Amino acid sequence: MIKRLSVKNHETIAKDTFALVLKGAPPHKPGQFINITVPGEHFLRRPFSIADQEDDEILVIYKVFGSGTQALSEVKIGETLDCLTCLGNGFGMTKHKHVYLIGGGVGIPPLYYLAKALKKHAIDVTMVLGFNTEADCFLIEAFETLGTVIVATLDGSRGIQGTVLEGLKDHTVNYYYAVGPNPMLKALTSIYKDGEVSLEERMGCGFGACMGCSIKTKHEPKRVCKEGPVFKVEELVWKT
Amino acid sequence: MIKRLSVKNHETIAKDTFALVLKGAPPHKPGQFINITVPGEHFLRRPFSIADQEDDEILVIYKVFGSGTQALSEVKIGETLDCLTCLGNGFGMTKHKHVYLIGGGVGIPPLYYLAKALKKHAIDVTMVLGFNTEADCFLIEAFETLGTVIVATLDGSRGIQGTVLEGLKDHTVNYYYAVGPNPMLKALTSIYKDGEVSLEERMGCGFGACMGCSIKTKHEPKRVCKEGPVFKVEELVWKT
Amino acid sequence: MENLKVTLPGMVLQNPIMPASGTFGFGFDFVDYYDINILGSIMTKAITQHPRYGNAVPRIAEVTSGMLNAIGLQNLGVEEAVNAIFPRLPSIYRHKVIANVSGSTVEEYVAVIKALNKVDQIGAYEINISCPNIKEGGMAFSVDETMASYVTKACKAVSEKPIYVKLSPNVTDIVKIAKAVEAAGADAITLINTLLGMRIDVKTRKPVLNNIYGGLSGPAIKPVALKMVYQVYRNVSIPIIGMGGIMTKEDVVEFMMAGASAVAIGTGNLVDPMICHTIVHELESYISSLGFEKIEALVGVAHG
Amino acid sequence: MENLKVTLPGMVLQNPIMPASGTFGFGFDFVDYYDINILGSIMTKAITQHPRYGNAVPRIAEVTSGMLNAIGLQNLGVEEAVNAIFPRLPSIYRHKVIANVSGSTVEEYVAVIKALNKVDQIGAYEINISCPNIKEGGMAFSVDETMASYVTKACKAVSEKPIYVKLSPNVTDIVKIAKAVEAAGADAITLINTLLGMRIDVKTRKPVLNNIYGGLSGPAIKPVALKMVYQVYRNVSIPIIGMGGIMTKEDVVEFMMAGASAVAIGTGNLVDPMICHTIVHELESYISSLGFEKIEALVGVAHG
Ligand SMILES: Cc1cc2nc3c(=O)[nH]c(=O)nc-3n(C[C@H](O)[C@H](O)[C@H](O)COP(=O)(O)OP(=O)(O)OC[C@H]3O[C@@H](n4cnc5c(N)ncnc54)[C@H](O)[C@@H]3O)c2cc1C
Ligand SMILES: Cc1cc2nc3c(=O)[nH]c(=O)nc-3n(C[C@H](O)[C@H](O)[C@H](O)COP(=O)(O)OP(=O)(O)OC[C@H]3O[C@@H](n4cnc5c(N)ncnc54)[C@H](O)[C@@H]3O)c2cc1C
Ligand SMILES: Cc1cc2nc3c(=O)[nH]c(=O)nc-3n(C[C@H](O)[C@H](O)[C@H](O)COP(=O)(O)O)c2cc1C
Ligand SMILES: Cc1cc2nc3c(=O)[nH]c(=O)nc-3n(C[C@H](O)[C@H](O)[C@H](O)COP(=O)(O)O)c2cc1C
Ligand code: FES
Ligand code: FES
Repeated sequence: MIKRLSVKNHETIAKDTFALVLKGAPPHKPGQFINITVPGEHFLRRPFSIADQEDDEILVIYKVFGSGTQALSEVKIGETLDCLTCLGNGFGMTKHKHVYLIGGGVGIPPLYYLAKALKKHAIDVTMVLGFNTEADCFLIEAFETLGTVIVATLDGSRGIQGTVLEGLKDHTVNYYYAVGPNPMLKALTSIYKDGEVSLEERMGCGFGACMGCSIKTKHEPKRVCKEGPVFKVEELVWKT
Repeated sequence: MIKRLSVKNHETIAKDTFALVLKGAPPHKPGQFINITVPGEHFLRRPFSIADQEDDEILVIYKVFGSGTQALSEVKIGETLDCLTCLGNGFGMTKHKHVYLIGGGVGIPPLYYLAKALKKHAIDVTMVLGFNTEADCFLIEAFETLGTVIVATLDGSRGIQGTVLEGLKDHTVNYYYAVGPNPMLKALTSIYKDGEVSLEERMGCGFGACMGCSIKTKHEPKRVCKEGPVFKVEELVWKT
Repeated sequence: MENLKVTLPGMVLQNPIMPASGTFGFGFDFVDYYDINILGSIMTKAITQHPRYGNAVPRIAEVTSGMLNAIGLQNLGVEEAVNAIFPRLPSIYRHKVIANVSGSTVEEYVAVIKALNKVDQIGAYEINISCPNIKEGGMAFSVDETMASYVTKACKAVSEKPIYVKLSPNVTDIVKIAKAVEAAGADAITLINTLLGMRIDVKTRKPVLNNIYGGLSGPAIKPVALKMVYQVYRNVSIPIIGMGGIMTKEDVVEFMMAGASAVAIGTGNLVDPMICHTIVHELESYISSLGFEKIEALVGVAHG
Repeated sequence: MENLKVTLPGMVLQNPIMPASGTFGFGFDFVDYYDINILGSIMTKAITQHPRYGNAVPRIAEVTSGMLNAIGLQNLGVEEAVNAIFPRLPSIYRHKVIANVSGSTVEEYVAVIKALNKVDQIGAYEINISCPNIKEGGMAFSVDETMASYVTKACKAVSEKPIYVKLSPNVTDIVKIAKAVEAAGADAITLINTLLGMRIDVKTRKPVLNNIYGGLSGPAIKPVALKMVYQVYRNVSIPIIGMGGIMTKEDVVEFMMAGASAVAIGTGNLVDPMICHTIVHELESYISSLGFEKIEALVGVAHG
């Protein structure tokens, strides 16, 4: 759907990281994303995961990366944004009683909405959250209300020193959901075979029209925006 | 000079016609213009004459014509506009004791600033102002404080019916200053030989760099933005 | 809507607005947004003889007022198109469509056309001899008169429907190529495919696209497209379908005044899925405000 | 500023930033805005053998993220340039400049060069064989290898300074032309001149430009320009001066990473007279933030 959503709240929550609350949204599933027209001379939309939803209010957590997210960060409360909503398929539900949610950097936001949903289904969650450094950390306290949280920072300034892989040492991972940079996902999926990951790809449209985000999977090409962004670990093939 | 001028006042004064007061401007001479970066995706600047100046406040009167002036009309008080100021040469002073100021439509604004300047030099002015219809009329009362005003409208809804040429019938024009659409100026200059007119041309820069606005004159090509926009009637050659 | 009717070889369109090939799939991704039956026609995604994955990602880069793509003609191949896609198409779209035929060899174009001939809903073929994103064939056919003429003739020989040939703007003399395909029997010309371009990521110090080069589309290319439509219109007699950067009703009118009998909107669909819908609904009153009753009267008026 | 130094044939530039030909005159219109001595060099407005008025107005049209111009090489002719303009130039600019030499015939290029050879302040000639806005000659030389090579040789034969040849992007194969002028003795290549484009005024139903077609410049053409610089860099050994849509320091870096040894900013000067000043002042700290000490290290890094 195309919707003009109004900015209900917009604040910085960590280094270069913003929490944006948009009002007027239809219901989203955890793992879905929206595609936002950012202000200024940016031709393409910018895709962001849903970090939480309550009624018609969605939360997006994003990091300023280039000029589009920079422009987005300057949007004020009360302004409206043109959004394509309810994009992609969400995470699948699971029969496991306990799962791991593994996130790196701005891959973490969608896991929050997922954790809440799993909780409702009485599934226990352990979160393993990786950041560069303490200044980048966000949402940790919120996650702690939902289950065990393990934090890993590359420089050791908060939690364990190292990547999420360090955080997973000594754990037995039955099933997991992971979102984060490709190198992290590649490493994870080479070790842990049963789970789902959400991928990012450069997008022309975000709703299946352009084939811009199409990746090879075990059986056939799939569009990250349409058949994804969540994929089963077993169907992934990584470019070498 | 490049200046960011702030919008001090902005109101509609006639059909599709706006008065814009900008603060922070250096001194301009009557007949000079500014070149404004309008909001939105407009690549080139838009040129507008100075309709009046008091201290560092300039008045611009413009009509919504296309998308750039439309965007300009939405600018709010307090916002700032990026302007190239003090462009072109102004009108020349005259030894005549009485002159005519002849304007058509949005050619009229610069004549107001000129009329005030002439008045200061104790030169009497008769204004002949042409509009399409009564709804388009503006600035008439202000002009009336400066001298005799003859209004002509094409449909006769205010003043004389016809063009400014009708308004000039029975008058002996010693010297005049005219601004308006090319057909009006062409007709005027074919009858009245002693005066100055201000021309409009599509501009790439507005300050002499691109040769975009260069017109043939009797002796050599001249840039409307740099050697103009005011030209002596005797130097003009009209395309046939 | 009668006033918006336009005629192309083999087809009557209720209006001149079509989505351009590769930016609309076969329409299935748009039915959530609007009833696509309002479209004059649909130019389908490229169809090749065999399934193609296309180029490795990243395939998309943003540029000022446009984008680069290096999809590389990803599609399921003609067999799947005939057996699985076209049979489902009438459920979402009831008018004739224009099938975009692509290939790396002349034999491939011919094979695709032969296989598609039996599909009733196809009103015409758009022969894409101008895709800049495949190494073999593709654009090579459109930059050379002899080749362009040769492909056109071969397609024409086997086709049971009109042939529209889609040309590349990456040429020294578009008129030469246009005349060559006209002489070879093309029923219409579609103009333009993408311009070649690239972006470099200053942080990684590498081209953004895995393919290095990509096709530039969107408003950035509109003046180039318009000029080619205008120029070709002066030099050929067959109809032209114009495209390149159309985003608004004004753009549609500019292309038709330049000489296009119908237009296609490509990249616009990607950033605004409702764009064709919006334009279709605005068009009649807009042309009437410009003093035209029937849209066909716009075609070529800028030539005086 | 030592880190910004770049070297071109016959010239050492304090930095790689130059205004492009035709958008800066000879600099006199910019001295009110800033001290132009900070510029690496200046590419002058075209100089032809005789004075030229150029095309009738309107000569300018706005397009999305760019503009069209059809100036038609208006200039006072080489005699006036030598007698009246160059003698005044040292009062506003003390470094060497690059004189843009234009013409309709080979003889004209040769005559202009001969007349300019005696001007000390000229460090090199930019032979403009790519102006799209004159009917005779101009672009015709740049779309054909043989002609491009012929003009280059003729200029080289009479020139006492290095010859940089400015190519047109309106060609099927820019590499072919670049190789031809390299083989003919060009000392450098400048890329790109404007793309051909047009606009139609929907109200008057006529082309906006009196000349109908014009040259498209500005950010809209950047991806095309960048691709040509990248492509030519892979295929010739002489230096490239890159231009086309540069508006920011990032753009400068993209062009240099693609293979440009120096860059020129054209249209940017028209909408922001301070643009070159701004970029010159930001450049050193910007490249350092990207991990480069000397700007020459950027040249061609995108090729890996
Ligand atoms: C499905 C999905 C969900 C995402 N969710 C989030 C989120 O919740 N929070 C968050 O901070 N970021 C998220 N991202 C990444 C986010 O889209 C990019 O950071 C953003 O597009 C960068 O835009 P920019 O203009 O700042 O960067 P620029 O580099 O200037 O952008 C240039 C172009 O590249 C594209 N691009 C750049 N980086 C990415 C990327 N990582 N993925 C896709 N396109 C990219 C931009 O969209 C734009 O088209 C998500 C991406 C995808 C695909
Ligand atoms: C020296 C000078 C002084 C002017 N003073 C005034 C004034 O005081 N009040 C006023 O209302 N108008 C004035 N104009 C005309 C004004 O510049 C145009 O109406 C305006 O540029 C139209 O912009 P647009 O985006 O609305 O129109 P569009 O048609 O969308 O503009 C497209 C392009 O054409 C140019 N253009 C269109 N019309 C004109 C024109 N008449 N002259 C020059 N360029 C044009 C625009 O600047 C733009 O580059 C003046 C023009 C000049 C040259
Ligand atoms: C993502 C994308 C995919 C495309 N795929 C095709 C294609 O498969 N076949 C084709 O003939 N043209 C293809 N094109 C070109 C468009 O049909 C159109 O000619 C071009 O993009 C110019 O129009 P626009 O500026 O409106 O997009 C594609 C364009 C884009 C942006
Ligand atoms: C108004 C204008 C005039 C130009 N005149 C010339 C010229 O005289 N000689 C020339 O070689 N190029 C000329 N050019 C081309 C520019 O030098 C440059 O190659 C082109 O505009 C692309 O760069 P840009 O996008 O930065 O403007 C002109 C361009 C413009 C916009
Ligand atoms: S982004 Fe267009 S298909 Fe996925
Ligand atoms: S507008 Fe550029 S010289 Fe006058």
